[in-house]
Amino acid sequence: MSRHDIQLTVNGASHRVQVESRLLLVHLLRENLRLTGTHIGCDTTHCGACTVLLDGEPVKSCTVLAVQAEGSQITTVEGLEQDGKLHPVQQAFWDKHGLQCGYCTPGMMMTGCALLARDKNPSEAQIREAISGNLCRCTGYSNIVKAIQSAAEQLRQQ
Amino acid sequence: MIPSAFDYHAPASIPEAIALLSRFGESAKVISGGQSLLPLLKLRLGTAEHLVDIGRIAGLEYVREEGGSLRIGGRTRESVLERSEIVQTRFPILLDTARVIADPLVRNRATVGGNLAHGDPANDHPATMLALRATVVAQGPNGERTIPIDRFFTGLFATALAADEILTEIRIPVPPNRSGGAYMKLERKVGDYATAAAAAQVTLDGAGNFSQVGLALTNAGPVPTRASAAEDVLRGKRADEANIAEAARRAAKAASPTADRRGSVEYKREMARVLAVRALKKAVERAGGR
Amino acid sequence: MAFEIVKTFVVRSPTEQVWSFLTDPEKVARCLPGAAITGKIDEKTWQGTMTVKVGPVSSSYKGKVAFEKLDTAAHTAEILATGQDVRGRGGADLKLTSSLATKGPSETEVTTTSRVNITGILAQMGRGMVQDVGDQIFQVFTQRVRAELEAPQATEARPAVAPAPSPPAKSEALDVGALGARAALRSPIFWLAIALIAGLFFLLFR
Amino acid sequence: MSEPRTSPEVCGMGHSMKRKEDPRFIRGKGNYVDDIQLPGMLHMDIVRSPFAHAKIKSIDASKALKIPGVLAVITGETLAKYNLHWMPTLMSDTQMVLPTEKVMYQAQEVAAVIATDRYVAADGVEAVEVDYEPLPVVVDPVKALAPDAPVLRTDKKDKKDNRIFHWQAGDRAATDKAFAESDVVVKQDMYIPRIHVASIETCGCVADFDRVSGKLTVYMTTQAPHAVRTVFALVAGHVGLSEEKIRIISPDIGGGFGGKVPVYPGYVIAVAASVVIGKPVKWVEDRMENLQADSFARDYHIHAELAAKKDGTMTALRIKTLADHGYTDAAANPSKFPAGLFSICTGSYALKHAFAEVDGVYTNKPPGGIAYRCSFRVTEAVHCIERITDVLAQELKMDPAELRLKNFIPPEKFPWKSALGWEYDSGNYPAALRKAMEIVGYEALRKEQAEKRARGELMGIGISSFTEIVGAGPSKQFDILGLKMFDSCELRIHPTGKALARFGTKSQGQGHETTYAQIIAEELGIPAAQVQVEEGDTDTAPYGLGTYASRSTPTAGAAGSLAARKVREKAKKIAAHLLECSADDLEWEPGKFSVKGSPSRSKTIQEIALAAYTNHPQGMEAGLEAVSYYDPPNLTFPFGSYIAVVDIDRGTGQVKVRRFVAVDDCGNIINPMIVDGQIHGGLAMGLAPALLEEISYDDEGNITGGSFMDYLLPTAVETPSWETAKTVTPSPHHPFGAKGVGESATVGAPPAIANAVVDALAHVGVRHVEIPITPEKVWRLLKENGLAE
Repeated sequence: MSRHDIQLTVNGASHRVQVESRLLLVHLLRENLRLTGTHIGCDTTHCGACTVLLDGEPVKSCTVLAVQAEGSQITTVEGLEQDGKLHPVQQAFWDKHGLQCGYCTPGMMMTGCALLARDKNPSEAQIREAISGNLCRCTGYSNIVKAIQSAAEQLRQQ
Repeated sequence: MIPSAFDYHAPASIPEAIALLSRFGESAKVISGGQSLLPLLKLRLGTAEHLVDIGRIAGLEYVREEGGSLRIGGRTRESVLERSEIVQTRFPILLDTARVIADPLVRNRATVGGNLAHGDPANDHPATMLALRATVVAQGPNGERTIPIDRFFTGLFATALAADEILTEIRIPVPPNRSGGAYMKLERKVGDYATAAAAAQVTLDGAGNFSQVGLALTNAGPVPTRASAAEDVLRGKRADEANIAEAARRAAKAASPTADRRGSVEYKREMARVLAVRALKKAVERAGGR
Repeated sequence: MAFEIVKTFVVRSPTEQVWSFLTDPEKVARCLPGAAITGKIDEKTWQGTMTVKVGPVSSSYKGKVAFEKLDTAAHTAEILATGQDVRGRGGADLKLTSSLATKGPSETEVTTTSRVNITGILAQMGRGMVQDVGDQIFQVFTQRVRAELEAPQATEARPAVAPAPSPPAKSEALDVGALGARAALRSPIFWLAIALIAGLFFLLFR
Repeated sequence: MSEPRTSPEVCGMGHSMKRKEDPRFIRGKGNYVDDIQLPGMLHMDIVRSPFAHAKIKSIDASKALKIPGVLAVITGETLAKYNLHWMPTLMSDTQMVLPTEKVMYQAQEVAAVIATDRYVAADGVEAVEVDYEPLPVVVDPVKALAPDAPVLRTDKKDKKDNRIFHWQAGDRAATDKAFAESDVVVKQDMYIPRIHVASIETCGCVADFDRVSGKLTVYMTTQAPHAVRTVFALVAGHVGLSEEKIRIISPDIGGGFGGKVPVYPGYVIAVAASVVIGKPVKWVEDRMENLQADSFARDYHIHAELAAKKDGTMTALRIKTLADHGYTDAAANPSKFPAGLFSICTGSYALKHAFAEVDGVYTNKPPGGIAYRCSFRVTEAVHCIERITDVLAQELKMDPAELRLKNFIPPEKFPWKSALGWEYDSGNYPAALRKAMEIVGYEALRKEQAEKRARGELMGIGISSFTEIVGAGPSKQFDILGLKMFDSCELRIHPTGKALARFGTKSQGQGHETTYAQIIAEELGIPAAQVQVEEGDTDTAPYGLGTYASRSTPTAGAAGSLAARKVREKAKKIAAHLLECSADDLEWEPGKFSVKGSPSRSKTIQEIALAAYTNHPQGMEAGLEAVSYYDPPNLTFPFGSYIAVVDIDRGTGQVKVRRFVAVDDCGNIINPMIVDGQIHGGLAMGLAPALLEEISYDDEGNITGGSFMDYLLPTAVETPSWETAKTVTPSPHHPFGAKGVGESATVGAPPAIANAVVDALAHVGVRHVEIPITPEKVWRLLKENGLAE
């Protein structure tokens, strides 16, 4: 079936790739571009382990076709750290023990980043609602919520 | 999970899209947000030789008031609807609905038009649009036509849209003063389809009676339908507990849910009643009634 | 998952005419899109395929129908049918009894009772709507049967809600001669049952 | 809690040290199995049965093989040539790798497609045509034992029924006598449903066989890499896979919870494929395969009876259980414990008499009987005793807290010999419960409940005072396939005083790289930051039985401290040599030896380490390292008291967990931050089966709940903000008094929630509700009792 030449910008770097129509964005990122920080956890758009920012909005990259991302800006977990400085959300997940096995963590952090980009002072309820499309099996969510609250505080001070 | 192979087309305009749909006929499928379609293809429950992506067509995402109605572009994402100021301030029922569709990440892709055009009785917008008496605008080879929401859903996963038509807009009449609406959904957890849900949109007259009523249920049968019997009970009557209770009873009686892991038929029908009461009460409250 | 479906519909047409219609596989095939009989295994067993396509969802079944009882005088029949999804995703079996009753000189009541067992992904993801799907497909079927029997010239008319037919694969290979009256009655019922099952494919999720 | 003995720089036990593994995870630089890409790597995908029980009449791969990129289709017949189509289970039963005659459960592996890429492999799976002849399905374990039930294991020549085992513990006669003499007897049936760990990372592997060297390297999602290596050597020895040529690497694991203990057919097929084809083969299951075919947990049908005196003194416990194991007994239990440690069911109470029996049964379901973040059937036991205790309280019209306090094993009675034969090491149960009651404000809540009831609102308060049994285990009782359940540490101190510590366990998120380093830091005074911890590579790590059943700290953690103490002994001799004094004149404080009476004369561990390589005493071997294989003298018995507060929606039956207070006692704590994290996660995995999760089957053996659409993992919205606290009762026999904590909360939480829901409805006579407590179950109770809105 048809193949497409697409251009997209991932973590600031422009890529031209030829893809099969059916190639999923998550596989383009993981296999073609070797950005393996974006994980796959459910295949049915439930778990959010594959969450990336597509033009700034968090989406489940297992339910987006690579060709649909033509011309778009994508940010993955590998793109959060800037000039050797951790993003406040990364730092907060570390400080507050917001991760255990680390598998849902990249998706969870991407969702957290998008939330804080929109609202630097979310309530606990708003945080819980915002991450309700990301499943975590290890942490019971409490420390993830604390981490996002702590990152929000950091961002407010900046 | 990997979909079977297909061809992908990204038309830049509606006419181009319609031309593709006409050309491929049944072997083509419109993809909007893809949040229902892609999982289907990945599970290989569904197949499509051609996907026609309307995501590249400019000007299909908007929420604005025009000519006495709220106009929602067919490709408007749920997250955009959720954040629209008009919706937040004047269409609480739409806000209620958008907030309980799937999860926040899915809502960044899923579209209002897709939610309707999929024809899934478990989707949340059909009931809301029925309660709001919306009109669906479709474009096809013969130009544009409008379809009243009551004639839009023709069967289980079937709508009045022809294979070569695209849902381009949803029009909702702007409610008069002393109007209010609400959507109440019971779900097992975030992201689930409704065990039962009720959408209510009401307008009260000076005497505190119902002058207009819209009531519809989600996942209460094979086709999204309005609870006409319940509406009839309320129209012109006092907005009080007794009338609301009676209307909810009629709505539940008319429902024909099916049993699944969400619950038995008995439970779902009863939940339809409970949620109809709650949605109506909330709608009345928002309309400024007691 | 197992379930029973009892269906009754009335055709404004004499019983013998309905009987002979329902025992004419070619006409019956017209009433269920995508249906085809592909061969005869023995005197009482036939093979067939069925493709149902609705919206983005499509499924193909290969099936087998074994005739158990047929009482031409009483217009009653009992048959066993099994179908397996060609992509190995599941299967189904059906025990079906059916009967015709004369309601008037030109009115016949068709009653069918199906006990269906479903296995595989359909049963897993049924979302409980099998009854709804059954009703819809049954509607299409009865509409078409009526269209054929009550207004012969309307034969080619297709109801609006009809699942779009995929080309009736191999229907030219339908061996009418080899089928004969006995095979015939169970054909519509068999296809109906398989269509019910295939219809379950509607039951999608995000 | 006692203050840390070491400085924040050293960061020994008691410090909330930030995790050493996190820098890679927060950067997306973790290395999970699916991240591994080897040159020439092929992809495997599996054809699975849609039928729960069916004869395989034919498998036609011709269409699949015509697809460009599909290289091979492996069937049971292929494997039979190498006698690899069956493999042993951990319980010494047998399990199909790929079937040659019939399938025994829905989603069972039928064939495997090997292709150049995962998309092509998926196309290949769809193109393989299998002809099945369905057979009668046995789903209900009760019916499975009926005389007329079809015998499922037709592969076992002499098998005449579907019973796997009968196990019992305790004195039946004495227990029956105690029941006869009691004032009150309560009885309750309860079902602990089949559930799935559903770690967010599914299972998978990359098998890489090098034809030249004959070496097999398998990167796989396993919690027990060493045991797996031995199993592979035993299973495939006859085809030339010799243990020294097998290397199992367990990279970063995206959650285990017990689901990554078994050896699944997929792993074995991938290995076989790589050996036959001579190229690396990757297999990663998708979520539906994971939920539908991997080992389940629980599935216990329990009948419990509890006897007591009028005053509430419990006198005897009697339990009969039917255990549904699926088509083969692939439970991950110690060999001598077919029902795991279910005999902990006497719980926290001073019961003099008890008798428990379990019958294991075959059905047409996936095999398993693994833990779901719990130590071998402890959750089932705890739910049973904590639920029936509340039933008794209701019968006696006693407050459930009062009843528990009355029957707790008194703190001074430890070590306590339980009626079913365990020796509880230590405990202070009243302290934990009183602390929980104080934090939650028990009296005030009871008052609020009374007021709300008067207003027609429903709230409930539920208590669970659990005792766990973890840290398997003493070699005299505990082995898996004969391998004794010790665990190990190999510790090296480098010349510059830094350390490398390797362990036989494997972290799946528990934070071993941090906590083990803190243990070494505590013992030697070497900063935890300078202790490199390694696990999971069988070519480098010492042999161990792996991480599950909360055994890492009790076993490998102990080995770590003992290895460090061996190092310290040698260091003492070197210090004496450096300080020119007798070793007996030296005293140790964290980080250095000094001469008694003249503290200025001292040598730090770093100075000693350097000397060990540059200036060691004549006659002494150079270097500074030690190995310890720790065989625990007993298990450890963590405990705690949990209190859940729930509100019930009278219209919908929805249960909202308003508050959840967890007071845990896991003995001495290595890292308080990590312990809290473990408890938070455990609580969420306790709430899940209590309210949401269940895998069930219809009469035809179709799985329901086989995807995340119907297998309901709680999100942050369904999960409350956890309130945690501790009491500390050290284990007397563990080197540093720790007990293990990873699973306490999963074990303790479900009965607290179930008890809270029943408590909310107790005033109308409701005595029990089965988990998962769905809105409809609650609504039916509301309706039956005239409480529905």
